[in-house]
Amino acid sequence: MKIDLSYGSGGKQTSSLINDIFLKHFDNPVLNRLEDAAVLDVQGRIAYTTDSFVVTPLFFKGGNIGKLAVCGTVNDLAMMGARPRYLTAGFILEAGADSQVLEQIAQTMRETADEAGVQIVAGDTKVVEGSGNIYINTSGVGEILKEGISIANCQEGDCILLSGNLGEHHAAIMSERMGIENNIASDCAPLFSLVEGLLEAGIDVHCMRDVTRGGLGTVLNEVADSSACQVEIRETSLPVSKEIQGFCSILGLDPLYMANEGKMIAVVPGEQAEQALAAMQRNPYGAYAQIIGRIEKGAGVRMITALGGSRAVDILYGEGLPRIC
Amino acid sequence: MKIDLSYGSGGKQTSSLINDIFLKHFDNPVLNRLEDAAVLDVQGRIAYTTDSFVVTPLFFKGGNIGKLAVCGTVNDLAMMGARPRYLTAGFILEAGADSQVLEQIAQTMRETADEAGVQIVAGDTKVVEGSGNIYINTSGVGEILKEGISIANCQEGDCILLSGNLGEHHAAIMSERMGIENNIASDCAPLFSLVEGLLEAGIDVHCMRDVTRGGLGTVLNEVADSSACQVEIRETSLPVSKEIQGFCSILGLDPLYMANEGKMIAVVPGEQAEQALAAMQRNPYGAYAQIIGRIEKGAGVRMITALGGSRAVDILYGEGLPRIC
Amino acid sequence: MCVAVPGKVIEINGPKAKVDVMNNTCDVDIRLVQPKLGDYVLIHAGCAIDVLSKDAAEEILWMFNELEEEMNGHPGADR
Amino acid sequence: MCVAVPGKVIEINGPKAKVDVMNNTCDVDIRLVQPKLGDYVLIHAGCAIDVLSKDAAEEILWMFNELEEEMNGHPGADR
Amino acid sequence: MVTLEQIVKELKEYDGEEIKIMEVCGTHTSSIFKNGIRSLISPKIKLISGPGCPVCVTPSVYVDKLVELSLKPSHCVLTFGDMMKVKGNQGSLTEAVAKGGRVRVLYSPLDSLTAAQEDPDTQYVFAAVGFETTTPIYGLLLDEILKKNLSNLKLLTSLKTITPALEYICENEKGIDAFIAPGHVSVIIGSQSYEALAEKYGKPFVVAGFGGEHILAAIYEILLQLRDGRHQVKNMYVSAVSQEGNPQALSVINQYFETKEDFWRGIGVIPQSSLGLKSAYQQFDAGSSFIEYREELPKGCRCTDVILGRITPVECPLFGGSCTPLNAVGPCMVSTEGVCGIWYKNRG
Amino acid sequence: MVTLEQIVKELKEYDGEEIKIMEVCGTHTSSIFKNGIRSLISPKIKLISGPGCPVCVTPSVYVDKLVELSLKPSHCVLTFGDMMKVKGNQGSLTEAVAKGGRVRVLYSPLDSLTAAQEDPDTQYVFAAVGFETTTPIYGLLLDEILKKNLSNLKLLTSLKTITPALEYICENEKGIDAFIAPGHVSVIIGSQSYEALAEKYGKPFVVAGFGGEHILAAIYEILLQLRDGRHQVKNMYVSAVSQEGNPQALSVINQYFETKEDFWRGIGVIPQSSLGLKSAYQQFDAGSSFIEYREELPKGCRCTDVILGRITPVECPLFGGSCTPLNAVGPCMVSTEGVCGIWYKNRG
Ligand code: SF4
Ligand code: SF4
Ligand SMILES: [Mg+2]
Ligand SMILES: [Mg+2]
Ligand SMILES: [Mg+2]
Ligand SMILES: [Mg+2]
Ligand SMILES: [Mg+2]
Ligand SMILES: [Mg+2]
Ligand SMILES: [Mg+2]
Ligand SMILES: [Mg+2]
Ligand SMILES: [Mg+2]
Ligand SMILES: [Mg+2]
Repeated sequence: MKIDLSYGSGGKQTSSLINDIFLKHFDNPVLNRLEDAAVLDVQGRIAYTTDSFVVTPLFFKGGNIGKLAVCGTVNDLAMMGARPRYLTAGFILEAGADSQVLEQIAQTMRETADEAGVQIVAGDTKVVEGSGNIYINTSGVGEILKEGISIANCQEGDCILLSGNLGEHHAAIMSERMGIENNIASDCAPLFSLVEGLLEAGIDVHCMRDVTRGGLGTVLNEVADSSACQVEIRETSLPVSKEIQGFCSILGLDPLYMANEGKMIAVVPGEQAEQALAAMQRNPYGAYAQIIGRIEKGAGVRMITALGGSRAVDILYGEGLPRIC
Repeated sequence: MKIDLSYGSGGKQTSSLINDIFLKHFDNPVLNRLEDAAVLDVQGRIAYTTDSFVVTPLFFKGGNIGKLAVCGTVNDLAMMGARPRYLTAGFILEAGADSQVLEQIAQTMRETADEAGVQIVAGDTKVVEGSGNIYINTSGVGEILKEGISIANCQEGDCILLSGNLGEHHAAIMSERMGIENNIASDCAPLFSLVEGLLEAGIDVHCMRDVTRGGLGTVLNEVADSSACQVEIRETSLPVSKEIQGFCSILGLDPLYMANEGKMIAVVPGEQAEQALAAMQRNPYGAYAQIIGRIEKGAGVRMITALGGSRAVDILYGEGLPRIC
Repeated sequence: MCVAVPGKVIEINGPKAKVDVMNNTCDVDIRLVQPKLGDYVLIHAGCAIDVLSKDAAEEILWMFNELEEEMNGHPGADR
Repeated sequence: MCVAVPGKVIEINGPKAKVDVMNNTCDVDIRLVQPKLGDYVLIHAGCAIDVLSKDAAEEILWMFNELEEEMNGHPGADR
Repeated sequence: MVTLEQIVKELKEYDGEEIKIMEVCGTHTSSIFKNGIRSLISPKIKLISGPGCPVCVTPSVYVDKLVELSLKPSHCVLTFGDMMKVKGNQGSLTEAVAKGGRVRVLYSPLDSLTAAQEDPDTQYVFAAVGFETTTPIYGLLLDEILKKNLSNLKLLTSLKTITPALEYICENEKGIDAFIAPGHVSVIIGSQSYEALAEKYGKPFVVAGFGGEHILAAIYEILLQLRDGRHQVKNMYVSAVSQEGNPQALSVINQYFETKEDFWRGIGVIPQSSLGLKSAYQQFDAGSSFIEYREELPKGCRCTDVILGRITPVECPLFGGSCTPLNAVGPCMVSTEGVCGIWYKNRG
Repeated sequence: MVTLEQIVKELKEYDGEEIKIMEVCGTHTSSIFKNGIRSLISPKIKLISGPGCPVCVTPSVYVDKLVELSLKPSHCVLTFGDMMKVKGNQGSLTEAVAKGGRVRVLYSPLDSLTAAQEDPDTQYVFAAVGFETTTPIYGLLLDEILKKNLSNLKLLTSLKTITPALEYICENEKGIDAFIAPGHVSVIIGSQSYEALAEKYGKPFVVAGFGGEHILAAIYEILLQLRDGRHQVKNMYVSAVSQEGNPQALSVINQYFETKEDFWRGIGVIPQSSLGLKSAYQQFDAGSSFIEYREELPKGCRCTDVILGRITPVECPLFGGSCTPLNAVGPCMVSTEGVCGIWYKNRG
């Protein structure tokens, strides 16, 4: 069934959508009450964040927009050293969106939420004019396990770990759009277990960040700016699969600026780097983790190239589109 | 300046948008850190909710989408007996949205947040294809002041209070769209002070709900369903201004099903009804409050008409559009 | 069958008039009627379709009077 | 000036071929070249513009050999 | 002078023979519902609803044509809000928008002039439905289209006239004792339009306004006429309705339109019951005369019986089960004024 | 056999006269940057970037025409991704989309066939930019348009040829000692295309591949030629480039296109430097020949000097101040391959 504007009116159709799709799949005692707000218990200080998800196509190898919407927000919570607990989900549906597609997305959200250990406790649905797109906003609340983790907290001598291969989400999406066949699946995944592994291994994590829009190049520049340091990385340490390399060479893309949805960097004291690496690699989501560089005095991001040269790494300008030149 | 797709890439343009508009206006120490998530203190149990806002036109008499986005969410928190504390804001911008318009909206959000006593502590911006629309999702966290307030908690003999005149938001929006001139302004307002007034007056509030999309008719049906009771209201007690009556008669609309953005119902023990009414009427947002009906045994919503007849009040079907017949 | 509402003519501009409906002003086409300033017209879909000859209260009084007559066996002339 | 990438022809269907670039398969127009199955072609904007005669490693070896010759004062024939 | 209280008391206590009164106009149906009139009168006075909701009697193939036009490249359908939800065989206009169709809701047909002038690359089609109240406005619109020489604005007409429908009902449905005649249609056509029917079929026709008092007064008037064995046309909406109607409006109708037979959803063909553009103005018609109407009620739907007053909606086996406003089977369940829809919302 | 280490060592330690080498091709410029080549060689070897970024040399009025077409009702512009950001006088295509323009990014010109066949009501225009590498592909596209008899797919051409531009530089800029000739253009036109230039102007032309090793080897080759006083065409991209080029591709070009003078953004008119559709195929042209080119660099922008290798971007007073990739003043700051853009990203 195609969802039309009447489903956003707040009346009978809206509540049928809520019952038949969202309550059916998200199903938990807090949400089921359908109060104006969820009433919840939390322990200690909280982490709180939001993201909206607007990916096209809605389904891709390795996931769909619903999986992204859950992972994106629980990952932002995890990066602050928090255990994700509760999510809200706001759906903006363009008229023409398919209710079966929406139901599949909701089902995936539930599965991903279960894996990530969170409950979807409040939601909202609006219908707007348009051509059938589905947009999802999630917000999340988590309980802080370790205080002081911050993008501004990186120190000279720290090592930078990257949890795995670059570019998979972006490449999976672009493959669908451009009709290139491969086995590249989005890396989309909830990363709290990686964080928990680092904390349980006793690592004094200084900073974590998931490597999403803008790619590694952009995130490292944020680190350099916020912590007033220079980030130095080695091209030869950057994990990129052959398949992604091939994909990038076809479309003229650079893995440094491609979006990931299940990758993070962790900045840890130099002396704990190997131990942190081992902790990451024990987790399936960190199997290809690498130590990719260090924090130095200075500013900006520099890369030691495979040929031994040195160059600046800037942030992303504009979009990552296929190029002829 | 028109915002184009490159502003959603996560790179340089995205961060210029964040700096020049959102950080400038929302400006607070938590948000300014630009971490993956805000880290916050909260006391006791929390209320947690979300809503998305998609109104057209973006600006209307009495407010704009930004004011709505703050009020809508703080009101949902207040309805659970919570003091609103923190908000997140997720912006989905269609390419073509104007950056000055966005800045005005952000400024209004800040002013409204200040009035409502909340901070905007996390945000997100995406740009999608389209025709310049702006959509905003907010989520909110508040601290519960009174436990047990619930849509399922209404009891026989309770009285239903409505905080003021019906239909103003819907009429303000439709006036813009249909080119009808009047002085009707949206009632959009943060309602926590009304709630605080009731609680401070010692009212044992059983249920509160803001009367938004779907209108009073829909909300009262939700009360009847959730609390397994009959709601009986009197047509003559319903506060509707002359101007709204005129407006509705032109377009064939019914104030019972029109959206409000600064109105709430409170269901209170019958013996406290007058005291609750006085508390509401002391607040400027409750000046026209009325006791509109009672909770009875039974099911559904019934209205005693001005002529003394009786009829069912159903929920809204479809949208409130101008009719010829 | 056809939603229509009375409003007071507050301005006339050729084939158009501004009409007030309880403080709502609409632009109304008056080519089907000849209202004067201050007249009440019946508006349907943006168009005045009639100039009203009585107000609502008067009409109800008149109605009840008629019914009184008929009740007493004096049906009026209107048929 | 013109992004191009080598790929191996794994299927030929008239004017089109399926070409593998490190496990990425694209449909490529081959009307400008005559590749055989297994050939490596150079792909630019969805089109094969050349059949490659050497692989990258071979080419680098050849290059360094040429330079060795020239360094020693024996420039090759190519001009 | 009688008082409202007296009238209500008499209507409530009525215990004579069962009386069936048909209100023809959907706005009357709606007012009866909103004022809770049925709860104020004796169960022996049955109020039944006639075919006076233009949306309910609009054939589904007409909706299909609108849907088709909305989906055509560079086309845009303009309509009143209540047409948005009416189901055709390919869904409603609301659903067409979800499929990419272009549809805009306007308050007045005259607003379409601005739309057409602002975007000359789009072919606009106004969904011209309605009774005699609305038809003269389409005439005024045509005046302007001609004056401004616009070629990108046309009408798809499904315009009904009420007296042929009343005649059809009087001829075919013998159980109806009296009619509440429509209020605003009568402003245009005049109360004299019902004289012949009242005479021929011997039934009271009371023209009424739309307040709760007006409706109670009209019912009471009918009671008095029936008591006295009268069958008069009685105009009780004297503020607006005259005997002869609005002559200017009638002449605008006559200038552009001519009567033809028409298909009423749920009823079938009624001779002379419709107004179509005269052949001189065919260039402004978006294909109305090419629509092939056919009997089309969904299986099990008893809208015909409902519209003709033979049964009340609750007697339809589908009512409230497979047929609800959210998932309407028949046209009477769709509109705000559709009889089944109004009864559904007033159930419980 | 020399090793990479030896080459790097010699290039780093070079301390002879200052040498200026122009790499013509933007993909070379980009590879030099990505591999950090400048950090690996002596500061006495200056690498300067020529006019080989098709996006940088595309005149702003051409972009204006694309923007105009994208905003026309029922029109859609198809383009490679890198054209999206190039600023015209009315903004870029990305900005046109924000104003309601229809633009789609494709990987291959041949993908436009599917688009045009699926939506015959839309007039598609492919933004046909590029050098000789890309031009034959437009020829293949025209083959298909003719075969499928499509009338809703046209080209707006701004197709450059490289040798006239090289000739222009050799004639006007005396300070350049040698050229790294483009790799993929040479696949089509063959290494022999540079013979006449090498001979006439007495400069080495080295055709190179795109790996870091290829570029280092090409620089080293140039050093050796200059040491020996030679000025040869040396093909070091032998896996792909032959002396005569791709004859099939050249014949496709000749079938549909003919040379004409052209305007290069930042340079001006260069005779015989462009390929336009032959008059027999004008029906497939979306108006390329009606674009009125004119000198158009923004005030203060020194792109001409940058493209012709007279200055490096940092010598432009606007560089990094009012001119950054986020707010490009001149065309060289726009593209991923634009010289100023590449230098900006490698600043710091
Ligand atoms: S209830 Fe539904 S099916 Fe039955 S008559 Fe009414 S509209 Fe038709
Ligand atoms: S820095 Fe900007 S203004 Fe200066 S030459 Fe380069 S593009 Fe032109
Ligand atoms: Mg609410
Ligand atoms: Mg976030
Ligand atoms: Mg995020
Ligand atoms: Mg909501
Ligand atoms: Mg993040
Ligand atoms: Mg909410
Ligand atoms: Mg809400
Ligand atoms: Mg974000
Ligand atoms: Mg009159
Ligand atoms: Mg070759």
